[in-house]
Amino acid sequence: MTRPRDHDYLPILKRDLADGKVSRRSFLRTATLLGLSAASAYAFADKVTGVPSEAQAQDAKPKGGTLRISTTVYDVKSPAIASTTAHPLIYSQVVEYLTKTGADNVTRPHLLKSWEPSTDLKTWTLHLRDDVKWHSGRPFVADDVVWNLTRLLSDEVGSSVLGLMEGYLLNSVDTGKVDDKGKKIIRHELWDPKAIEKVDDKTVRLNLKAPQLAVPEHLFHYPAVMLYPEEKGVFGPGAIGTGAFTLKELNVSRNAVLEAKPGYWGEGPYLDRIEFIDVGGNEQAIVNALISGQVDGAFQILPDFYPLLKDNAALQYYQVTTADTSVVRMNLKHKPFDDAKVRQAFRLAIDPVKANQITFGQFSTPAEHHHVSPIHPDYAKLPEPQRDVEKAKALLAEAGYKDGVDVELVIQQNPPHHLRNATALTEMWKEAGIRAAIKVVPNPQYWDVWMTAPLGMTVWAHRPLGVMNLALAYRSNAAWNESAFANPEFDKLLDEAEAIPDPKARSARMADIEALMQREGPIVQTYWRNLISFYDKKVVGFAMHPTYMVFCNELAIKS
Amino acid sequence: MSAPLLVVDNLHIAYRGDAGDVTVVKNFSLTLGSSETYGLVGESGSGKSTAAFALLGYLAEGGRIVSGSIKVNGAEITTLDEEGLRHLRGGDIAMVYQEPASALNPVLTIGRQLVEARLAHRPGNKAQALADAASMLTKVRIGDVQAMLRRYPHQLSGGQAQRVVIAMALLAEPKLLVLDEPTTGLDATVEAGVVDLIGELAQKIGMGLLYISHNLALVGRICERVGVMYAGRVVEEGSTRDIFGRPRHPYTQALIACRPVAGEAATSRRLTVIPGQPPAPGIHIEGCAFVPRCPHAVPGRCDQAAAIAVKTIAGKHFVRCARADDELSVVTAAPEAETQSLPGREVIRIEHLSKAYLPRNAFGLARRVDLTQLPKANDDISLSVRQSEILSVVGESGSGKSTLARILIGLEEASEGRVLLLDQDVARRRAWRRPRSLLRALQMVFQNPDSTLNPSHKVGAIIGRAVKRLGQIQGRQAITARVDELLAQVQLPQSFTGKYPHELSGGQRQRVGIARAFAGNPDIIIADEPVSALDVSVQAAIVNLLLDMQRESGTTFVFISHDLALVRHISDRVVVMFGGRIMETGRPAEIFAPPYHPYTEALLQAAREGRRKVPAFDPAPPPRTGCRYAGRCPRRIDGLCEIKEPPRQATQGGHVIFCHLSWEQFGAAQTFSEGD
Amino acid sequence: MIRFLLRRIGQFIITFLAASFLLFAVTEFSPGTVASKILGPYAVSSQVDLLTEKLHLGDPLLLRYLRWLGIVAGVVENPLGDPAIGLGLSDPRGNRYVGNFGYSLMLKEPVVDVVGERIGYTALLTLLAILVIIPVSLAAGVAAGVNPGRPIDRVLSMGAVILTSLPEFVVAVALLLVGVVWLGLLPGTSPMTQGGRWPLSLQLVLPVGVLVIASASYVLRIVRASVADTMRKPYVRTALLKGLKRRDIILHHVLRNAMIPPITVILLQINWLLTGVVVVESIFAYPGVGSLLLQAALFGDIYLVQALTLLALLVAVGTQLIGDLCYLALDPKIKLG
Amino acid sequence: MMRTILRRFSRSPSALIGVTLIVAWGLVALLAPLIAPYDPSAIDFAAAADPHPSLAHWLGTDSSGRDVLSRLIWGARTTYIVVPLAVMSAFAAGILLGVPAGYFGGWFDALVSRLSDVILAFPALIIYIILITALGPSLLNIIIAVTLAYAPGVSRIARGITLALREQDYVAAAQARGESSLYIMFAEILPNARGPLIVDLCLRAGYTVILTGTLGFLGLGLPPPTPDWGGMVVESAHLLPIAWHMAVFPCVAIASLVIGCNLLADGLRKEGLK
Repeated sequence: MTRPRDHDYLPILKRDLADGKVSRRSFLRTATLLGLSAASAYAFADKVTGVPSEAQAQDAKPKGGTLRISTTVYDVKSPAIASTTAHPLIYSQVVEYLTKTGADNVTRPHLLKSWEPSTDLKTWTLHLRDDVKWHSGRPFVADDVVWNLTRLLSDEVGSSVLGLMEGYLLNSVDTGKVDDKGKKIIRHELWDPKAIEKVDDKTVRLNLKAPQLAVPEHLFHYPAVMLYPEEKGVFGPGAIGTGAFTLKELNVSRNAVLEAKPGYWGEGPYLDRIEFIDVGGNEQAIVNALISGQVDGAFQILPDFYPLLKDNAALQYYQVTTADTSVVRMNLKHKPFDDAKVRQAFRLAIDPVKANQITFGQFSTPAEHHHVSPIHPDYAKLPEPQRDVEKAKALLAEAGYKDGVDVELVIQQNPPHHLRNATALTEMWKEAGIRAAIKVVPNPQYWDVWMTAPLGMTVWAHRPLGVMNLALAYRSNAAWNESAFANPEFDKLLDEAEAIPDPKARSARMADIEALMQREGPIVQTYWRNLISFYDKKVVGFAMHPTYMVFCNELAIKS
Repeated sequence: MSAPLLVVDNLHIAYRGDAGDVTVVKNFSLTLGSSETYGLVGESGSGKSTAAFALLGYLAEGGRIVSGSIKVNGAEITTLDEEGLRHLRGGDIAMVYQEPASALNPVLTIGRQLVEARLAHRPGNKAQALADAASMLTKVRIGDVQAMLRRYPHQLSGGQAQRVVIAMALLAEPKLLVLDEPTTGLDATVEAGVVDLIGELAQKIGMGLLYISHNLALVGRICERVGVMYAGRVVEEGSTRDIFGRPRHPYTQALIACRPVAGEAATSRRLTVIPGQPPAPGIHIEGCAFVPRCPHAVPGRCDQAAAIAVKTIAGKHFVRCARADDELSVVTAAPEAETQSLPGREVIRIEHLSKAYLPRNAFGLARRVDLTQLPKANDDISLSVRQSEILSVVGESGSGKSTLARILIGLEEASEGRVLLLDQDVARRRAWRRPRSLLRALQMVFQNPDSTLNPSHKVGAIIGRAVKRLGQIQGRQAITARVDELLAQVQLPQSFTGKYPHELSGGQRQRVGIARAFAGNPDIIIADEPVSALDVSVQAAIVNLLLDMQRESGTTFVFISHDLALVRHISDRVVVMFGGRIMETGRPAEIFAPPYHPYTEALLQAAREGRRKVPAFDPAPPPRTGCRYAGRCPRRIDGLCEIKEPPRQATQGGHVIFCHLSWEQFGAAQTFSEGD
Repeated sequence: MIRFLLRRIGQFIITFLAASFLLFAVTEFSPGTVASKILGPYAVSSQVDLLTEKLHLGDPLLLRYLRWLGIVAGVVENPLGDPAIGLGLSDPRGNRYVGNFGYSLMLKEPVVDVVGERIGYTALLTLLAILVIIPVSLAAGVAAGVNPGRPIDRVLSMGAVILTSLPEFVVAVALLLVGVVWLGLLPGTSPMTQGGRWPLSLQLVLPVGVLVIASASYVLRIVRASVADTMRKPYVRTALLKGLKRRDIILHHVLRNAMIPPITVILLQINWLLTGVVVVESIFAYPGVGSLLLQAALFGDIYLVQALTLLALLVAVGTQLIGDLCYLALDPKIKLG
Repeated sequence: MMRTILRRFSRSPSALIGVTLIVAWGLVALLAPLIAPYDPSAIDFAAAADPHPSLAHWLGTDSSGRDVLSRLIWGARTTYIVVPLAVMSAFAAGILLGVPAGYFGGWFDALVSRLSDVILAFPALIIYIILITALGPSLLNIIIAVTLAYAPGVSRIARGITLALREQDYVAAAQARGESSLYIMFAEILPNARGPLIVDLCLRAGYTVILTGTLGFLGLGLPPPTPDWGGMVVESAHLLPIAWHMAVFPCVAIASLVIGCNLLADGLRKEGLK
């Protein structure tokens, strides 16, 4: 077996880092994306920049103990159709991903030893680790990967991975049948029978229909865990995985108990036992549970409660800056949002700094209406958007809405800051003649209308790259394009950006995209939130992860 | 005579009211020997019940004894503590209540309640107490004693319940028995039994008896001494003979005179009237409270405080009247020129009318059942009424007399038979399906003054609506004029149009009800017990009013009543009903003298003074076959009466009796077989 | 007496069936199809269409109701559990059994299991609440009712009016503020898990407390009114004038009669408790069926909502039946009439 | 007339307190535009950093920087729109069903009674949860839900009273005049049923205030930014330990109005007994 070849761009990247043309963080991100192992990337970066990596500093962690974490305990029978970031909290301790994006927003190989993209980013070769074994004792092999990926992409399973990878791995086929409502029934199939190709027992090759930069990130999408094929996709207590723990007990909405599995291939586990406790959907209840010591830590804490917990001597505060946000998206299929002037007026009427202040205050940063975050490596800094009520009014008048517009903003009941954001926006809109009524719906009901409502506030989870969100949400006809935004120029720019591995070069292209979004885009976006949580001070090894992941094998409890 | 059992001295009792205290009992004094029977008579609101309850140290919420003393066996009870009162109550003084059914605890067996009374005051165990209870039940003439002990109050008839309450009172062997209107609400024949029982027990047991009633005649039957109360004061007291024979207070005199006497034939249909009505509690009248209604009142004398000083007439005959020495006598009604009502054309004709209430299923739909299997409220009634006639229908509760009225007026539908009203069959046409002309032709005066007028409407609106609907008068002014005219006719001032019913007295309400009934100049008026719920002193005026209006307008009257004396007094013709059937019809002279139906005979016996004892009985539901009265009839022919329908026997004059006895046997039997 | 009971039971069955149809109609008219609920927010429409077709969700309402009844009664197979549907839902009892309410769309488990796991907790909560409410409110209600107008009556009555006026969530927030935030004596949540710092008994204090405060005061008022009313009854006067001791009068004559009207109210209170349970369980994260119902309704978990509502109906109808039995025991008019 | 009403109230202190509370809040609702210091939905961005009560904001600001006092005042207006509408509609429905059911009896009564049984078998909150989650929270839907949940109870009361009143002689008198059933039910019977119905109305109005609060607490309240007491508690209940003023004042407002309703009902009932 030949040693994986470095990506063509890597040497250039290394030079840019040495020259200070890219930041240390950008370097780590892109280098790992291009197949350099995280250890090597960190080592190189440390050598060049002289800053020691925190990943290297590892105290000896104590062993033993039970960790109790408050979270919603969902049914995780079928990780493939997991629909929230709380689902993997339980199963990802047992079954694992091929890759892993750390709390530092850097993606590293996990069950993979390394990956290797082609220069055109259309062929990705995945090298599996040699030392990974299933709990049954059988080695982890390429067939397992092929089975899992193929399954995740089938219509019958209904995984959201399908939506993510559809663009570069699948074709849509019209079955010719229609359903009761006369709608065509569309099925999906791999665009090429060899799209997911087993090279040998430890190597899998993905042959893409279109170039894709974020394949490793996609492999860390939360449903994309590697299940034990013999169990036919069903997960549950006693299920076989490759992880550091096994699931002992699962009581949906109550609790889940996991126990350490000795002989884990990676770090840890230090803990004997983890218990995930569901104290119900009430945020206050979670805080109460923390205060009263019923749990050692929480999936997350609403920033509203920060003042209540910050002075608690027993608790340690954790936070992470993320690209987690919610956007007010306008659906272009509905008047008045078919007119770009109206959309721009909706943005111009808003002062993102003020909206951000009401929404989260210190726990977020103002956003700039283009869904690319400063923490994204491909972010390009544009002038901060300024509020201009007069111009907004003028634009509305130009678009034929001299007397303003009446709209209904649909928002989810939870989290509560959605309502605050919406309140701040509607108040500011009011001055520009935009009369928005807020309609709060129970969260599940929002998902009935999220693709169709004229004006809605949709939460978008953190994704490591700026292009990822843009591709998912705003590319013409993308599966999750909730705004029906279809702009050839945008698509073209995005295609170009996605083919540029160089963050510098890409951010130049991103600047064009961001400007386009600010001018014609379908969203009003005013904040990026930080995720915060509190853990008991006895818990060591924890870091707040931008997608709420907790790597329990790295955690330990001090006595 | 030994030391008196009870001495009440100058008792004043007041209640807390909205505008300060209201004194409801004033200057009440009473001395009662240990086996004396004393009757306290008065109308509602006269304070008689309050005084009686005070003897047991019991006052309703808000009441208090202002001054005076009550001594039982020489011991003052107004200052007793709770434990002392407990011994007094039931032990020394026991009480029998009005409405016996509600005086018994609905969830406890009779036995339990009796045992409890017995054990509260006399030592002994449960078994002994139960035995005592059983023997006491026997004494009050309860038939199956053991079964009775296990029963609950709702399984008892009114007469049974009252006898149980009496038994309960006697179980503790009290020295004084207080009876508060014990027979009010009971049927005449039942009432007679209970009254006789009380009189008999009082004699046998030898205890003191205080009998409270609004019925002077009834009290006179039992008691040695009588006190008459008016507006909180005893206005006259004396032996029964003195009170009835030589009443000295104008109120007592009027009270006696205003009641028609059953045994008397009417010289005039009009009754002697006490004008006005008793003062409402809390209204202060200086001097004699009867002055506003008294024909003999002398201003400047009777309305002075001194007017109510007690005067001794003779011996134990006292009176509170300023003119007690003036030998006043009652002012009787001037006899009217008797206009003999000529039998006019037939206005109502009832043929084989039956009414049964169909049972309903869970969906509210009438179940199809065989009519003959159902108990009937009216059963094969045939009757005719002529123009300008006063026809009275008498009977006890359950006799079907009210159902008959309701069918006539169109509140109910008949199940079978025909009802011809001015030649139109209305048997199955309720009022809303009748033409306006028929509605106008027949109207009704109702029994209960509390419910006859809609409390939410003003008097003017109530009469006005009737005028508009029935009088065929349109236009506000015309209606107002007619309303005023009607008010004048019922002798009410015009100012009453703006009053609500609750501002009116019972008699005034009945007057408004009468005005309403006459609004459309009806041809026929049905009056369902129009005075039975009124105070005695007010009844006569209403009856007179009705009679006057009838005479003036020539209206036909159907008069429903249980009051035999009244019926005899005013009727042209009488129908006696029992168990949904007609027992007897005829002119008053025919009905109230032999030969009569055994049931009519029993009714008359019950009402007659100095009559033979009536055995107490438990009225059973009438049988479905044969004579409805067979179950209670002392002259029943076994094997015949309860099986075969009684034949119709009639004289040429129209006197009809339905009975298996022969015409010669009616009224012949002068003695009842003393069977239980 | 047996006829009375049989008739009532018959009425209850009819009521229950009618209510179940009403429930089915309302829940099945909810926006959002079952298929999209099952597949979650990110499913693409082709996946939703496929499932809608497989589950025959386009059939007329009545047909679907009858099929649903059949499934619940164990006569018809539940198609959700069919492996051919490919939802990965399975039930160890099979697809046809009595009481088959299908699967919780939210929890992806058989409804029977979900409910079965939680029902005990709610039963415990309500039972404890009732065990406190009934003696407390009876004692206080009688104490106030036999002393009408006295200070004890005024204080209790006024207090009861104020407490009944407070919504459960206000009471809960107040108790939380005092018990948890200020005093730190009690746990803020009651997940009923063992092994933490708080024993189960302490976890129950606040939920039970809120229910008791919200409900006991109402029962107290009803009992007080009934007792005061009974005290004015002629037969109580009879007992008093018989010379019975006050204690005996209250125990033997007042109480039994005074209890007859409040029975309905006390039993209806169980219905109210179910209402309070939803709020209380949600606030205290108590693992009962009340919070589950709210979550299920918000999620649009049709099958779970149906099962839980039917359960509530069963409790409501059942308590009515208990009420009838109480009437039978207390009121001889019904027993004998 | 007015004087007798006043005298009656003066006799019952609890009714007097109740009326005072209800009228006081009613005045607040009526005069909201005049007495509220701020627009209830205006955001004070400066105050958002420190929401606690201050000279500018006597009762502080809420989590979105809006003046609590102003929202409380305008919230009274919301309450005085929602609650009377909902309760009136429930009473209209209940009376329109209950009075004829009691008056006519028969199949109509059976139908109404059985239907009432069916609806009353559902715990009230469950009706609201199911309906509101199905229909979505709005003024109309809250009214629909309250009507559906309360109408059976009202109809039972109306039916019971009618059943008793239809035996009254004045009803018989009206029937004997050939009055239409409609006239008898609504001119003769209904006015006399008003006492118990008004007492019940007060009680139910109180419950409806509680209910709208509870619905809001469960996230099923009126759509924002409507100033609504229940909603104010919901939006800030979780901040109680940090910023108590946001939730406590609306809680007090809800409680005082409900207490007012209950006291008035109590007083009226006692007066009715006399």
